Amino acid sequence: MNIYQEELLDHYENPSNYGTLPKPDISHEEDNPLCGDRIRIDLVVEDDTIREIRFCGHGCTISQAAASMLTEEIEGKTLAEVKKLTRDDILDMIGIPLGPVRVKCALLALKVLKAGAYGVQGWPGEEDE
Amino acid sequence: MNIYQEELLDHYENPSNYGTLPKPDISHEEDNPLCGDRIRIDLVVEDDTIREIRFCGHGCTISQAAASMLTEEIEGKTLAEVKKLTRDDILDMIGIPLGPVRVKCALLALKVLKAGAYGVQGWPGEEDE
Amino acid sequence: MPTANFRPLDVEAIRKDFPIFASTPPLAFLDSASSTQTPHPVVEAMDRYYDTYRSNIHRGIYRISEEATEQYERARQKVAKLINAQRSRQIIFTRNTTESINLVAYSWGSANIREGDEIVLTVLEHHSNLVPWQLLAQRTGATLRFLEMTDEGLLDFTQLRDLLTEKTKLVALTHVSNVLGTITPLQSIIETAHAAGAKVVVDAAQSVPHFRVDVQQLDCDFLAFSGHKMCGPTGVGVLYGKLELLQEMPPFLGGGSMIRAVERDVSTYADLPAKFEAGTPSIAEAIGLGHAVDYLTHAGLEAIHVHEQELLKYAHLRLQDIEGITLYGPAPHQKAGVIAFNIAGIHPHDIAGILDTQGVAIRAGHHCAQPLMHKLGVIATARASFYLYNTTEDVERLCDGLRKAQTLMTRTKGHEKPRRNR
Amino acid sequence: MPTANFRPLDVEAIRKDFPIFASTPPLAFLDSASSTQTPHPVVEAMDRYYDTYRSNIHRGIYRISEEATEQYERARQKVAKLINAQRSRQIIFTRNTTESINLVAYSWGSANIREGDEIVLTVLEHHSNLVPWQLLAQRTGATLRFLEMTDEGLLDFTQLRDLLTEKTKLVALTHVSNVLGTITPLQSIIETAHAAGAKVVVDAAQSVPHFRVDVQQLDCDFLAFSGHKMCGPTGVGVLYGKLELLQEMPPFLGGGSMIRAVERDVSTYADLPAKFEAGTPSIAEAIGLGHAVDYLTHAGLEAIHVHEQELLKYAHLRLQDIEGITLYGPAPHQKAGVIAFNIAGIHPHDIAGILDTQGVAIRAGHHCAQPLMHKLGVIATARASFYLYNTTEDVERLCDGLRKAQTLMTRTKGHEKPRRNR
Ligand SMILES: Cc1ncc(COP(=O)(O)O)c(C=O)c1O
Ligand SMILES: Cc1ncc(COP(=O)(O)O)c(C=O)c1O
Repeated sequence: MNIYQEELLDHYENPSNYGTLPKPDISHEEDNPLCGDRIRIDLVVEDDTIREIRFCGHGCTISQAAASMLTEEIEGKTLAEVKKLTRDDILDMIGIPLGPVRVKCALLALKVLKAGAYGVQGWPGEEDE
Repeated sequence: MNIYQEELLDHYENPSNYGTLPKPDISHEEDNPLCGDRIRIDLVVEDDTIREIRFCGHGCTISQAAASMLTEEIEGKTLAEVKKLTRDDILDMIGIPLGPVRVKCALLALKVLKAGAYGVQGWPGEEDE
Repeated sequence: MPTANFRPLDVEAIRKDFPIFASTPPLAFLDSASSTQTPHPVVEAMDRYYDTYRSNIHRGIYRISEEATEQYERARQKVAKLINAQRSRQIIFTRNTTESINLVAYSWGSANIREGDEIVLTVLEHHSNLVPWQLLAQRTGATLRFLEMTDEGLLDFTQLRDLLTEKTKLVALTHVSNVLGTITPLQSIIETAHAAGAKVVVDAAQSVPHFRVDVQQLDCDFLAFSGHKMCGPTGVGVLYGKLELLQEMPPFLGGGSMIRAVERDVSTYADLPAKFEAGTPSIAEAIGLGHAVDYLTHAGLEAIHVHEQELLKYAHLRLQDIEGITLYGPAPHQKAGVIAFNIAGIHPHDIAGILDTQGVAIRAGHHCAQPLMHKLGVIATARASFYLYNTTEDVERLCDGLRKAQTLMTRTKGHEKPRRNR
Repeated sequence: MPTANFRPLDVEAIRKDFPIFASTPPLAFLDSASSTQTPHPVVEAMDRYYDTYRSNIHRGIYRISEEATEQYERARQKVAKLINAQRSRQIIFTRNTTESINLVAYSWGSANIREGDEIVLTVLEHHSNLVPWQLLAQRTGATLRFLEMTDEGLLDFTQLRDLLTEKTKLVALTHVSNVLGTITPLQSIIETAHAAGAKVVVDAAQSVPHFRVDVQQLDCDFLAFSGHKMCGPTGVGVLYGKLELLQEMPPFLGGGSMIRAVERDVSTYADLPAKFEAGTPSIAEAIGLGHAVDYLTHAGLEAIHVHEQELLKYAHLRLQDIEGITLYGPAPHQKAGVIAFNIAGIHPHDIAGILDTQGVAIRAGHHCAQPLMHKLGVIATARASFYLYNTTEDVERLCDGLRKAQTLMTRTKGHEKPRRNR
């Protein structure tokens, strides 16, 4: 199986929800220190529910496609639901096996989203393994 | 061949020139940081020639016997001759093969003697290898 | 005697994993407290790395580098599990116990120790858990204080409360003395130290390899040990720390992998454990250590401890028969598998040298514990230490060798040669 | 072209020493700048240590420990000879280049750098030769200044005299850029720095493995490199220093083996090199490194250099044919065997990922040189690097893989899917 399969390339070339929001309730940005991939996520939240979402940034196919897929997934979800998302949920979305370095690319968007959802101070940090 | 051969044990049990001198011209003391063996050498020097010599200290057979042999060797020699003594001269006196740790024991007396003969400041230090 | 629910060691089978014991007669290796032998599966795991997936970790986007990264991180998980750390990111790979302790002294120490502060050590400490604190004290103006020991070689716990004041910021002590074998009452000391507001660094170089150590149960703040003393390779050690402490600490070594973003004048630092692992780490060695953990876990740390206890008791019994011997340290049940001793009239170096000719390897010297030597009033001792591969046969050969040394070294008693006397 | 009096490499024979190349098709390993493969004789030498004389060094009075000590010290002599150090005690074994540089920053730096002093670096530096100086500057109040590069990726030597003032205490620079391959004009820089009264630290991680480096000819004050980048094992690195400097420097890590005498509050320190090798060192690894030096010396460093130059020229030629490629850095004759590049429209991670599926291993990212990336105006690059075991076949496979990546990544151009556009 080739890791550059259609689905991923689609999201990479034509990302969903790409851009920024003028008045986000939550906005957070991080990069992957190993490679410099960067993602920012803006959210408009009403009644603890995500009403609008945009991401922007740069990086490889995996990091950008994962961000695109994630934004599709969580629109309309509550913050509580977002906090429950796990690394495996993302890897399932990606749908192809990834080595440890590319896993970090894949998880960058989730990391940004969670740090935003919890507030960076309250964030419990990446799960161990 | 057993390393605890007669000659060494003789010197260990009945060392030559053991003791101290009341008015040494040169007196120097050092220990082997690896094991705590310690040797002090006192010299009376006239016309650059060693007239009297004593050593004292504590340690294993090798370090103490080497000191005893060395004092026998250099009595009556000039300081210039002492400065020319090499590690191999000592190992020849000992006459049996030694591993690197015990070599340090064997050479302790020479180290003390040379540091004394050169004056500790002017001493060029142990030879490499 | 083994009564609990564990499998006793199959020492015969274990010895087959160590090629060094294949000669006849086999080497009686009684210096594991210095560095242990390394079993075949550990060496093989490292060879596999070198032969089939040799590469750097963390940044490689190719198969062998991903494999190396996975194996390296798996080793970290194994070590975390061994000492029951909550998170594997609390495990920092270093070179050895010494570097682990220096890391704490430089990073935590520089951030937390001020002039006038006190650091409490014990008289049992190895130089590696003493000199780093001396250097820290010199840098900061802090003072070192020492917990003494009783005549039996046990820590004088009663003194501890007097030593701990509001100035005490840190207690650094060994779990097991590498000379006397003394097992220190760590749990009570840590509780007492914490009650006084001090952090506790544990030198576990001689404990983690030999019995089960649980950092959560102990509640220690830092714990350090070495791979080469636990069937692992040289070149890798471990620092465990509490998560909040490690997170707050400033970096120690700067360089690749420990950064988040580098500008010309300032950098931000990576998350744990990367923050403390600057540069290319000991990759093969960490992988080897992971397999050593597997090896020890498979043999069973309870079984290893019981086996060592039996050897220790046996050795105490047999050694007491040797004329002129002094055994240092507490009774067998209060200590780990280490016996320091001296024999009247024979320098410990000579003991070791003669034993070597008999195929028996022991250590002689100050064992990097000079303050303890001063306390014992000796310059050096001989020391025999045990591990899972040792047998009562090794003990017998030690005793035979010691008798031989006595015969040799006393053969000329009374034949003084006046020629040498002045 | 090889004209001098040395034997050209027998690459076929060399490749047989590396089991990883035995598969078909063999791995095209183009990431040696990160970490090299390790030949069989080196792994074998370490196995021999583990299987036949596994023990600690320096203090053991038994045969296998003496053997380990001798082999460890012999490795030091081999390394000294390789770089033409006067004395083997000027060779300090560390974990890697990073630790070597940190040792200088902590020990020499703390003793010699004061508030207001200046440290000159270059824009080419690897984080390992930047972050330690940032940390030192933060501890002391010193300032970092940077030598820039020209558009061709060469150091702007004309700036140097302006940068050097009476405040300059140190110049720290790389011998070869790990990204651009640029070989810096070390000899002139060292002369100029010395004339200005500054000491010079050389990061030789990418030079010592690839061509002959002579510390006496260079007259550098310190020089650092890593075993794992020169056919050696992980876990061992080297610091060379001038004798007077090393002798005067205070200790860095405190612990066993680096002391002369330890009292409770103060210690005196051992002679070189022990003073800087606290604790049990990387014994197997140093021995392995000694054998790696033998291996490289036997192949011939001149021959290795010429071989890499040929590959480099060939690769430059072939890569220029790839559509949309940008090659960074100077012309082949001004650089070592490293090529950084980007391909328009494809993220370097994706390049590396696709090459991996073709059995070609390259690196992608910032290569621990973020200031240089900023200077180049990119976030990341792809990088291929060569060593003695690489062939023109590897270069061909790199080029084929890049073309494949282009086909894959551009296959949907013009098929925009409006569903995703908002
Ligand atoms: C130029 C340069 N300096 C320093 C280093 C750091 O080497 P190590 O990771 O072995 O400490 C590297 C390795 O990537 C390098 O290429
Ligand atoms: C109690 C204790 N602490 C620390 C050390 C130092 O360990 P290493 O040399 O592996 O750093 C030792 C090893 O001799 C030890 O026994």
